[in-house]
Amino acid sequence: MDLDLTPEETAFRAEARAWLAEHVPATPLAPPETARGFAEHRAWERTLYEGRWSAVSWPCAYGGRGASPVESLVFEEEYHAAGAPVRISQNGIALLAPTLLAHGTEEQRARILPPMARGETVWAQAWSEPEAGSDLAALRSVAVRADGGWLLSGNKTWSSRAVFADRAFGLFRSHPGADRPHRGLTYALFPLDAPGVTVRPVGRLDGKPVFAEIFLDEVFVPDEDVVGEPGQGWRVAMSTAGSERGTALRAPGRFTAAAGRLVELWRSAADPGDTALRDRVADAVIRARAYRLYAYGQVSRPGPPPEAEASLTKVFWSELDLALHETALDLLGADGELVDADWAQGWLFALAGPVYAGTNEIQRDVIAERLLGLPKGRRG
Amino acid sequence: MDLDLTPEETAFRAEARAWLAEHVPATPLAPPETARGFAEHRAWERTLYEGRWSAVSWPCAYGGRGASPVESLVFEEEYHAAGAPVRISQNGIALLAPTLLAHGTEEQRARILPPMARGETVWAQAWSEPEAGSDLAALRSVAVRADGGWLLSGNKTWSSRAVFADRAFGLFRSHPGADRPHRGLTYALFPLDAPGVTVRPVGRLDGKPVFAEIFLDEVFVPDEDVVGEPGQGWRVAMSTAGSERGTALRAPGRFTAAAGRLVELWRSAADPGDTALRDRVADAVIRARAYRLYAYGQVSRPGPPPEAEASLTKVFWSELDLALHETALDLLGADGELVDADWAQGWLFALAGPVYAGTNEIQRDVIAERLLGLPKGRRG
Amino acid sequence: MRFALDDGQTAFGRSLDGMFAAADTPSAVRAWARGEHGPGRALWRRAADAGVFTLAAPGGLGGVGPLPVEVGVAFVEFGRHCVPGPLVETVAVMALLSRLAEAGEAAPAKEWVPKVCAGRARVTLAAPARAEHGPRAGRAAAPAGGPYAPAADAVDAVFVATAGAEDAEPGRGPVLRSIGPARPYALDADAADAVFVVTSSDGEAADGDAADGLWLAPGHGPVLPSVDPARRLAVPAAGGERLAAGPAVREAAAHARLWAAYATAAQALGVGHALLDRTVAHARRRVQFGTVIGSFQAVKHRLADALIGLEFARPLLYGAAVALAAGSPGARAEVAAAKAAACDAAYAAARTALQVHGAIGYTSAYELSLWLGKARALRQAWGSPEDCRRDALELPH
Amino acid sequence: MRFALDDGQTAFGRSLDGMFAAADTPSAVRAWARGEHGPGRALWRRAADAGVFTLAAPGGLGGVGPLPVEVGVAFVEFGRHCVPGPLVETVAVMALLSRLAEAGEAAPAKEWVPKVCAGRARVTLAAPARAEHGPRAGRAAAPAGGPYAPAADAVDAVFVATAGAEDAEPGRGPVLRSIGPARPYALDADAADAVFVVTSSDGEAADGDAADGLWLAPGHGPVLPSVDPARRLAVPAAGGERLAAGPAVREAAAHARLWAAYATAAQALGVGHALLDRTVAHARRRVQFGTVIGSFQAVKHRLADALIGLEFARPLLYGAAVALAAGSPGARAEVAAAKAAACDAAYAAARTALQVHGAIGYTSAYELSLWLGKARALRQAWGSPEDCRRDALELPH
Repeated sequence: MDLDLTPEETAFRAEARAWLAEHVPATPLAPPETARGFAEHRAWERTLYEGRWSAVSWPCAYGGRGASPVESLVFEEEYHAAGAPVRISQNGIALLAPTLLAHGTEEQRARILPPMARGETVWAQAWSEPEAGSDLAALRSVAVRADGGWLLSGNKTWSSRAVFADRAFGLFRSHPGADRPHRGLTYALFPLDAPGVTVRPVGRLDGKPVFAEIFLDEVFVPDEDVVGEPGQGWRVAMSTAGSERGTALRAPGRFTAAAGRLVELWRSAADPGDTALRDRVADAVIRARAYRLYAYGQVSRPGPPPEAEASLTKVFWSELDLALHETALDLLGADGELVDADWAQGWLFALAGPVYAGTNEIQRDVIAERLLGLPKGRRG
Repeated sequence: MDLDLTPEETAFRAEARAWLAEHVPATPLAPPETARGFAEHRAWERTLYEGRWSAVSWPCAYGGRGASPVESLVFEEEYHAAGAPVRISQNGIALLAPTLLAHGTEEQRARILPPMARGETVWAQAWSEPEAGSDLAALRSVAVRADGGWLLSGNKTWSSRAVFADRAFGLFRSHPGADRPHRGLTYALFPLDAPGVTVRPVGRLDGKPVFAEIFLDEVFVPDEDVVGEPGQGWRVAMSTAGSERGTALRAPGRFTAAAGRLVELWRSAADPGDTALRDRVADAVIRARAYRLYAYGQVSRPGPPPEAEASLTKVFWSELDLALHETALDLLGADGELVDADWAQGWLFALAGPVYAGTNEIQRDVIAERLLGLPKGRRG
Repeated sequence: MRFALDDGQTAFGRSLDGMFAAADTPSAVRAWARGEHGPGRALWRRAADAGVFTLAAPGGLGGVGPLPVEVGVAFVEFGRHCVPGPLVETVAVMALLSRLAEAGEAAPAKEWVPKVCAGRARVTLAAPARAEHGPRAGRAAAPAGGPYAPAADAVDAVFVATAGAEDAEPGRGPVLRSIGPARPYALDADAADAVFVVTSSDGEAADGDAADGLWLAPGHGPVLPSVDPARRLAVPAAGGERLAAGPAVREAAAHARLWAAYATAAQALGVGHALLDRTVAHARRRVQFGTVIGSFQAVKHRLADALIGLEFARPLLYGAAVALAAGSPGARAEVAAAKAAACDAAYAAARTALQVHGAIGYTSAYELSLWLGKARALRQAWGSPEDCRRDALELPH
Repeated sequence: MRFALDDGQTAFGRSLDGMFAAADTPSAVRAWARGEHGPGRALWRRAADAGVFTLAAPGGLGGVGPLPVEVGVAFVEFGRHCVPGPLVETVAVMALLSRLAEAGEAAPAKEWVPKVCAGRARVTLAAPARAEHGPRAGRAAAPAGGPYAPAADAVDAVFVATAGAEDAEPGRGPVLRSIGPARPYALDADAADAVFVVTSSDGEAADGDAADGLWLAPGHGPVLPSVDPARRLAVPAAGGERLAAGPAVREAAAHARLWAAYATAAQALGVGHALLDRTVAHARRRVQFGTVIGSFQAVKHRLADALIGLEFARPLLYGAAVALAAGSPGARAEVAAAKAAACDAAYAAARTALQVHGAIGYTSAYELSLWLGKARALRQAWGSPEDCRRDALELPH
């Protein structure tokens, strides 16, 4: 039992830290919810790529550096500690790429991954629909067989970053006669500027167009842009869902860095004679540390972690994220309500955590049933 | 909108306070879970009766003083503020007596209430059974028709104070063919020393015989000791269940007094330079005050409060009681684990709050369904 | 004892409820958030016509109050219908000016209170946190260097009030990343006819009386958006006309703060109920996994907890009203308890509302958003949760 | 990096698990609670035979350690099987004596450590809270008036160790209603062959070095029952043989406290898992309202939360082990984080266990009770939740 990095890993950390120190923009980029800000973030993705830091865990052939799981965690620690910009390529890199690596063809990987790594193609997810939020099996958008491909129609929503992104990946009902509702779905990739696609921005609580609604009207997708077998999209997507809930999307480094900033805020803003908020600050620090060590434990075991473990992780990080930011707002006092300030923006982001990627209610059902062996009840 | 007492109520408070100041034993009585302590507490009930304080809300004819609801709350405030002994007659006075006043015959009231007020007859409840805890409709104990009465058989459990009490009240299945499981029950009174009754003490977590199990083997109960109509026991009992969850059993005065002691403890025990526990102390104070004012609001309205309101109340006081005592134990540090100390004894008592009188899970279901109008789901 | 609303009070609440329900307050909020104050001013006028502001003002100054219960009833409805504007601050200004008048400084009250009662003037107020609230508050309220110094940054140290959005000085706003201590923003200064500002000597300066002043601010810094779209914050410009000075200002400011906290608690309670009602309605309608989500036990229990929080905050609110009406020395603790409980209950209701609604609740276009941010903002307005808890320790047992 | 137990460590845990599962520890606890130490001593002997104590002792003194990971593995099993006795205190004494030996005071270690390793001596330890933990702790650890004063009341101010239940002095116990500050009880002094006591100068006295002492207590006060039936507390008698004195004692005591907190965290984690496992089994079996209660969503979610708490406490525990093994200066913060998280998780599991079991869980005859009280008692043992959180603020980010 140890937490020692190998000489290679130590060198990797030093290299990442030095590169970030040199390249992270000194002044914050414009917010990625504006055209200008998105362009600045896209340029940052290109900068990352040029340093070969945009997708460290990928094979070198696709633009990665074949980093080990430990190195990937180390990179995220350094990235967040450096206060580097938000990753607009995250949905592609953390959700689509693992799916392609597991279920895609070599042709797809070679064609799709390198431009993703370079920030040339930014991907959005297109899972949810108005009547299918937590309940993905209720999807209604369809893929109808056409010559050499499929015609996608329907209405997707809560598509993060889709306002400025280039392409999207999602599930479509291709075999309506399938015996169970989550069978007969197809995992398809489509351009957001294709004929038949309409993207309508959806404002977050603060009005920023963080999401979009996507309307599809007979959008043609060639067979080469279907991932996995047609009709098997649910199984293909589930491998992505694990990534979405697990440490890949919400790396521990994100929370340890935020907890560090919270301690700084507490030391500078709090009344030293009034430690009423101290336990909450300490809880954030403790939980961030726990998440980090938990992830180190996961990567110390051979093979990927069991699927249901992602449910434990997801509940934990989403509640940590929210508690951490709520504590910061309470510390800020009257300044806490200024919506454009960093902590309030972080709080808005964190508020969605218990809802997306499967509500925490569903995750707790999964934990109870799959990890504790309690009888299956009604899902909620 | 006011909180003013009438001159009569003010005089009532002064009289209660003066009497308690004179009569409350200077040294604590022995614990009521011992034969000696039970006898001392019974003598205290007699002393209360002699001052006409043992059942203030009852009509004078039965030994009460016809106190108004406001006066009853005032008495409880004074009683708990004076640090007066635990009431071993509480189950009789708060649970059985309201039932008799609502559903009993005049003969029953005249025969049963005065000795209860004098502490001569101490009553225990006999609701639960090993397979029917929260789910009272699953009761299996039976009442079989006999000449001039009923023969009770079965097994009751979690009967508080039954080890030393004189009589008990409970529900028995008298009409096994009834169409629904909570129909066909009869509300019967029986002596705990009758032939066929075996009382087996059950130790609480600290081993004190706070409960008993009661085994009944053809115990004869004459018709005059059935409350309400035979077979209607569920309806009769439900009027008691409201009392058990509402303010009658857990008077606000109990919590305001405890919150006051908690503040004293905090001021004397806590590190003034470390206010980490202060918010929890303040929360106890705030919630005790809220409960008190809520009760004043209830008695300001004509008629009894709606049945489902008792569910709100029960969840609130049971969680307040536990949080208050947990805070005290945390303040006490290493002394907090000494089980015979007052705060630890209070904590043990409070631990049961979220479970008895209908688990808080059931109460929340009731709140959601009856007060918020959400659809009925499975009970839990 | 009659610890319940009487028929007149209940009817007053119902009539406000009906009036605002018919008035499309959400559209007014959206306009207000864009700096278009017309629809919000129309609501303001209707509230004035309904007599809301006269309830906070004493008889001698054109009011019929102060009547804290009725003010509470009105603010619950303001919260329920997310009525925009510096309503809390208006009540606080009335409390401040009438208390000053009682202390012999009657001129400002005579000028402003009748206009406010009649809906002819909209006012707001900036004030520092209470000095006794430890170094954190003390740091914010550090003496501004003798008589009120004319630098926007120094407004930290005072209560302030200024006039008209037109006077905004864009360069003088606070730094967004500035740290914690209650920099006294004025709410909706751009919509107010007068921005009152109180400066405080922080109880330290020997010659500090001069620093306790009430001012009419000559303008304000840039408007800063809040998590609540209906709240628009700005730091008042320093200087302006000094309306009063000395210990009477300090005492009146404390009184104003008490009323502000009380009105905020009432508003939060209304916000919480609006969130709960909308969420219950959604839970009865929305189907997932083939079932109405309101039949899931996890959903039911969260909603039940939200109701419990609100139902037990309500008596604390009216307990505070009774203490305010009596001028009881315990009023500060009672108001603090009410504010802590109501704001906690409202924020818990907001979190539950978001969780039960799922993603739709997270969007600005959906009406729920108008209450969500307000529940967060009111937590810190006029007394943080921690400050309230400290004061509540003095509650009678 | 390999942040996981290796095969040997896993097998060691399994073997202890199997050994205690077969040993009817609940009966031993019930006997222990009555002051009948025979079955508990038999368990103790088996733990010693399995090598548990040698893991905490350095090689030069007959041990094979200190090996914090293995000690943690063992204490998780002690907690899971509610093994009675001053196990944590034994590890702390080993840490104390071996650190003293490193500082040149080797005699006590040479006398006691081999005996403890071999299971031939049972020891316990009384120690005051850390002096830097503010006035509350400071009050408890006030100087006893120069060199250790021979009054039982003064034991407040020291770490202590005494011998044999036979020497109990019934009149000298603490007052049950005494207030808060960590009066340093010795756990299971009546079952120990030696009760070590450390006295502290509280870092204040100029001539205070003499007050930093390690003593072998000559007896102890009456045994006080704990909420955990397996824990028997007594205040050691003052005086006795002084084994060591001076700053080395202070430094060694701090080291001992660290190990005690670490072992307590491990024990709490095991307690939490035992509570969860039993509760899950109950929820799968118990029928109410015609349904297995484990299918109710409210029950499932509470159990899921209990699991989350325990699963994320575990890595903190082993993170602390790694820091202890490295002698890292951050070990104090890591141990504090582990203790806070493990004790919170265990207590939350206890509350859930009670709620899911209902009344049966509330009875002393039911085995669950043996773990419930322990979860409560361990929260405060060797570092309160608040003290741990204060220390945890120093964690690396």
